[in-house]
Amino acid sequence: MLALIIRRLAQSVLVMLFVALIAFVMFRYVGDPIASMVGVETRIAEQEIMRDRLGLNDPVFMQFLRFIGNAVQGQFGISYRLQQPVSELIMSRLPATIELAFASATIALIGGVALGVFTALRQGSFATGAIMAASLVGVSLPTFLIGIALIYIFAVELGWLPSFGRGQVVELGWWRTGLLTESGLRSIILPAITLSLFQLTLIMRLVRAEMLEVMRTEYIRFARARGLSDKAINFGHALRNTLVPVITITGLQLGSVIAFAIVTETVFQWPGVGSLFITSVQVVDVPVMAAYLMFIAFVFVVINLIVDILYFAVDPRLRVDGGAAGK
Amino acid sequence: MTEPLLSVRGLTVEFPTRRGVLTAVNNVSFDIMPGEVLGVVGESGAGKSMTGSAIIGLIERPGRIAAGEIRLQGERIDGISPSAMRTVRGRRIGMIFQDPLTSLNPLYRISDQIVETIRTHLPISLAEARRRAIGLLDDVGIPDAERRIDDYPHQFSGGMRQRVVIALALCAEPDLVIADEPTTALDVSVQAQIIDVMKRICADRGAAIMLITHDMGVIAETANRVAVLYAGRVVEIGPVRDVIKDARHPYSVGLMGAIPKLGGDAERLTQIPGSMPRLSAIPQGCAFNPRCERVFDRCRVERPEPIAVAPQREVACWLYDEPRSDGRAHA
Amino acid sequence: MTNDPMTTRQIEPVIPPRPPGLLRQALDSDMFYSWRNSPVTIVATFTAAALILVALLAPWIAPYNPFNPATLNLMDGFTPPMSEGAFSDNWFLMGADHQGRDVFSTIMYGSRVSLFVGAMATLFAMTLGVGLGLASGYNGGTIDAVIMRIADIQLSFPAILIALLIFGVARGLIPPSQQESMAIWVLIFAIGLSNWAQFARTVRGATMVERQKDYVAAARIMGVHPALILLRHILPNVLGPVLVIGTIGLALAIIEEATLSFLGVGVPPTQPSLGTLIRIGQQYLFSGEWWILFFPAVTLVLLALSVNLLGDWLRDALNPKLR
Amino acid sequence: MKSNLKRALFAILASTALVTAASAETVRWARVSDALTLDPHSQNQGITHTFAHHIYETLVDRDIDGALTPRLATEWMIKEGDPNTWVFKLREGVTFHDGSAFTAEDVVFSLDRARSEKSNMRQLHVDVAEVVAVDDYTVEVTMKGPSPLYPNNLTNTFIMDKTWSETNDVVEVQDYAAGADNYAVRNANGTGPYILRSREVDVRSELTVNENHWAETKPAVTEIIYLPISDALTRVAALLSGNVDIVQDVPVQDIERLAATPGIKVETGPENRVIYLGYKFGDEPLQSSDVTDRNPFNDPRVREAMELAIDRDAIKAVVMRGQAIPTGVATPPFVDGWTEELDAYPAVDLDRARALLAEAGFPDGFTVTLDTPNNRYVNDEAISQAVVGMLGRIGIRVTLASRPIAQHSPIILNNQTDFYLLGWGVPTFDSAYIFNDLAHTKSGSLGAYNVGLYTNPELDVKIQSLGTEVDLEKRAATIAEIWEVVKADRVLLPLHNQVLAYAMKDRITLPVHPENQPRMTSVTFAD
Repeated sequence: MLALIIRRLAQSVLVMLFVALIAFVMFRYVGDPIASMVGVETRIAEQEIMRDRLGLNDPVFMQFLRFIGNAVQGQFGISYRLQQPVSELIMSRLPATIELAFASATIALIGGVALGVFTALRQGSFATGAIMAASLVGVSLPTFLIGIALIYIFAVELGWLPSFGRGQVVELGWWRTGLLTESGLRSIILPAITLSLFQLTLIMRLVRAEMLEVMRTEYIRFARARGLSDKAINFGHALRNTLVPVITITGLQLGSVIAFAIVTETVFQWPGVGSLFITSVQVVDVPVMAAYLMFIAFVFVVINLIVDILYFAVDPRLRVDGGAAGK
Repeated sequence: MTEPLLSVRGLTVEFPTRRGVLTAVNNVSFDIMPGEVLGVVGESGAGKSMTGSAIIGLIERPGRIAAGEIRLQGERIDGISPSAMRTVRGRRIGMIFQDPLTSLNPLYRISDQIVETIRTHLPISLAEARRRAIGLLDDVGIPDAERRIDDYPHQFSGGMRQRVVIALALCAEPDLVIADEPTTALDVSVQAQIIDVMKRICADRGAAIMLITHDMGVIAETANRVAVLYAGRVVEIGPVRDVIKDARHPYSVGLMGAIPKLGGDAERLTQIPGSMPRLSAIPQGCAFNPRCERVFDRCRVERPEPIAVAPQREVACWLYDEPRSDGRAHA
Repeated sequence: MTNDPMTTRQIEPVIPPRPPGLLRQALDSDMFYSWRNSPVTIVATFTAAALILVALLAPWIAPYNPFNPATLNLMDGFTPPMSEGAFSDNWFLMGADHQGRDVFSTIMYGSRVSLFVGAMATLFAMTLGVGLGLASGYNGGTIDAVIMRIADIQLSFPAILIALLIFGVARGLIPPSQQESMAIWVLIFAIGLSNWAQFARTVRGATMVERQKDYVAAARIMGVHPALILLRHILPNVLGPVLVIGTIGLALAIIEEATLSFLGVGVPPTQPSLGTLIRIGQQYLFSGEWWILFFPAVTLVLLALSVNLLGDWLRDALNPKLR
Repeated sequence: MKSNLKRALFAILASTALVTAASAETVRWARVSDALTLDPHSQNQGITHTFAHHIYETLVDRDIDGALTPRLATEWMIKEGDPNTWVFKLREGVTFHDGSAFTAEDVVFSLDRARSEKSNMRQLHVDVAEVVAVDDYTVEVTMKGPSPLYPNNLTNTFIMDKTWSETNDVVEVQDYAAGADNYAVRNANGTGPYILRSREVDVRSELTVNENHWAETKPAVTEIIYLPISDALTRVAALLSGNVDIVQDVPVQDIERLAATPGIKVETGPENRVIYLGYKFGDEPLQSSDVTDRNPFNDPRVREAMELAIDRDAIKAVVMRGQAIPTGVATPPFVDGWTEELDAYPAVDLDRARALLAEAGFPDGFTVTLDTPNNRYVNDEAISQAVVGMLGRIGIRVTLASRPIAQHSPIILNNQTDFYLLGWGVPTFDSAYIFNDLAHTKSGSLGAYNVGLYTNPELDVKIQSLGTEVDLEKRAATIAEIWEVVKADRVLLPLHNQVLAYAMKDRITLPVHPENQPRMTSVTFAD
């Protein structure tokens, strides 16, 4: 297990280096950093001095090393637009995105597993057909349309829920949470649902497929042949085995949820890193873009690692012989 | 004469497909006496496994029992409610599947799986169930059962796993065990052991066995009676010794010829030319007629029904149809 | 696999297959059967076909050319559906938008752009993915490791993010005067590049399986060029899954394009895609001109849904086990 | 930690209180974007200034009609005997939010800071030679030459506390290149009517009323919650669903719906801003055109044809839903020098336009790209789209390049466009401001927004004379002359003056500010 984790860590470092390279190339070559920093009136000679000061005249490799060195320390420079350290900006926006991501991941997971199990068990029923059809509609609906529709119905026409933002937030140390106030909780409902729908559909279809697969296995037949109750078979044996692959995908989905939040955050004016990113793309605020890229890569690497460890916890086959018994 | 433990009459299992209805099991009848071992033999697709599944009520959709009845100790168990069926499965009929590698849930400890099954059927405490489970594992020949009971399936070898499967099938003390190719997936070296274990442990508990296999050798050594299935029909049924010695149905004859004899030369095994027809293309008349060496006109037109040829022996073949007044078999 | 002693010698099947015509064969196939038996799929097929046809033929069948200034009258702006423009004799089935363009016609042209971008991007992703997948699966070793690692990274980033990044980078690299004419190609490149990994993975897996087979080994020993082996023997075997991924990928690409256009980084508003039309239309959601948003949105969802349904059906039909 | 929990609990209580009975003095104010920075000299941008006006104050202010009014300066005059020097008398008894007193030192410091190298306000103070404190409450600004209108340039130049700036090391405007974080970007210490309580960039800023403010009448609004909401739909939805009280940037198409909604009203009024099209002058061929041997825009007949093709009234009626004031001159009526004659524009005449194009040698028209912002002015992209259609009718085939203002700006500033849409506000309410930036040959700090690189040396001389002309009558005559040339030459192709709309809850009244810099101090409540 330790060996595997070490191998995984090494892979993660490689991934991060690769992403860092992309981020660096973007940072260095998309537009002239100097031009983005100074007004049109800065004289050429002065620009050259700044170039030197920023190390832009050093060999590219040196610059890359420095970029990585800074990135490791969480330094991505100063946002061109907001004139603040990028790392601070991202940290201040992070809680909003993480809370949104977790809320929608929870909805997606609970709803997805429940509907997936239901449709797998009630094969061929009308309800299953309806849910499956609805799920395809869900996949075919762009997130922004769902968001607009929800705002229009629940905020404007019915006036039940807030249409934007996070409501009242409470500071717990550096973490600003919206989950402790009524307005905060009300505010998260619509964006969380919007963000979760796609993942919910995905998880549901995955759970259903896996569950049907598992239900066809010999050990489920054998369990039936032993007269175990439907409950024990469906929710014990079958579901547990279904969840092994589901955990992997869902874990990885959590990462996508954070990145997918870009669109939802834009529609709902949710003050997270996603909306920070989209604004930055629009104004080509490269330091923020680069940092966001690194951040997302980091999130994925961490989630991957956690998923691997979780896999160990759930699947005993992996624990002893390191996966040799796997398919 | 004692009442049969299991009585199957006219069992027919159908699969509707877009090219018409396929009949996987066609008008099959047989009995199993308490404590008896009935071998069911035939090629893949002959309907043996399907018969076993039908008895325990586990035919996968869209398949269904189209006709016939199944009685266990005189009471019908086909078409009863799912909850009633659950009290039959495991408790009164145990089942052993072919592949021990896939029969056990990989995520559950052996102890969990056995204890869960015991406690589903018998009102005993957890500790008692566990004790029973350890005893059972001991019985089926798992060394150091007390320690190994908490292992996961993947920690056992194939042979050991099949022992666990046998223990699982028998843990609620059923009267009948349906063993569907219990040794096919195993190493040749352990096949005999497993059959021995199964036979012994059933005998100890007085349980009857329905042993489904394509291996006539296993039947010869294990079963009291044998039913030969071909294309979903019973072509011959009778005591093992008699059938081996004196097979009547041309198919059985070929089949018996395929049993390797001590000192015999494998290459000189009798072979039946051709292969069993697909279910979608069963010929008219006797299903075996295209391959039969002794085929005659009637075989191509009319379907033979089982004909009693000796005490306890029936054969579905026109060769044994004593000429009747109208010269036609019952429809 | 069980090894029945009785089946070691094979003879010809009892009933010889009749030699049917090609159409007959197609109509008789399992695919067609499963298609005919799924009313939803039939409806989806016709919807998709109709939308695609309309998009292809837009310049000839659209009632108006919404991009021809000569026929355009700004004063017709916001004409409601099924009525005549205020300053012209033009009749608008689905109303007119804020520029006096016929919404029905802009949707036709918009679907054209959306489908073009979606199809080209998917084709690009498919070519790239299949190529890399074949290379990866056939060669193995370092090439395989590198390609698959990149695919892993790629897969862990949502397509929309990658597309945004590529778009952002392109914006920085292309001079302003070229940006608009390049926009659609940048979009295709961005969406395509964010979707190749699924193709690569699937093809790689299938290639590795095929590579082990005897006939491939034989061909290799005989010195057949690898490219020819890949093309002749391996490619046909991976076409099924590629087709499935491609179909679902097309739906994804169409939605992705719409999302990017909605976020304002898509095609220019004078050559609008469905996504651009929706972005424009949503500005009029509160003011009561619902048709400017509604019809393009419905068209987009219908298009994506029907293609998705087809993809779903295709997957089931090609791999019945997954039902 | 414990105190955090307590705070959390308190916040819960507070929020429920807010939900049940919104306090009468709090105003939730939504706008398209946030102030870019709190550093008052680092960005010369309207939204940033609007926000800063609540925290910081300027020497002079402008009332809603455009007249200069005292603020931190009580009076100002040209120094007797020295036409180059302005004297400002300062208000006494004013304190900064941190309690320190406001004196002439602070003014000297702030004006010097505002005209320093890194300041974005520099252009407004290029003529200043020296700023000196005569005594605690008198400041003299010596100009490089006579500058009769200099006080007009001071309405967005904010006064900072010298001591505070020194303590916090923000004497210099932020230097990006140094990578240093500047305290003033996120902290403020002004003399203004509101004190910054909390700020989350791009999300939410909270201001509370300054109890120690010098003004006699206290503002009705005691608490401001400023909420940037970039998406128009979401912004309007926020008002419709009651989540905000005032929405400043209301899309024209939503005015009707909002006005018809019970409990919501809309205030509209003209903005001191003209929307216009500009094109490249000079002989060099255009980058984006199929005419590769010359520049069609350089032909006055082409420019005239374009003006004749563009239907300003249709743009007003459909694109702007009536919320625009079409104009034939590139200046809003607020500005000195505007006249009704200048404002007149020709009727659409497509035949004449086509004839002119043919005469100029473009019978089949030509292609060109129009660069337009899509998030800066009211319906900017839709206006440009309409222009594309209208020019198409005379054969000028236009490709539209639509970008957010942040990407549009560099293209404009670097003269990388052939044809563009832009808006121009006139904070000084004086024509010279327009001429300096839009009509003067691009050189040095002049002609910064002369994107088309129009050049007319004769005109340049006249424009330059405006800066030092003390005889106001003569100056007015020169302005009129310049406008004649600018209009005749079609240096710019003006479309309309923008109309602003603020939507708010019924009981609130916030008048439209001509520079779109509304003050919450001017809010009144109906009850």
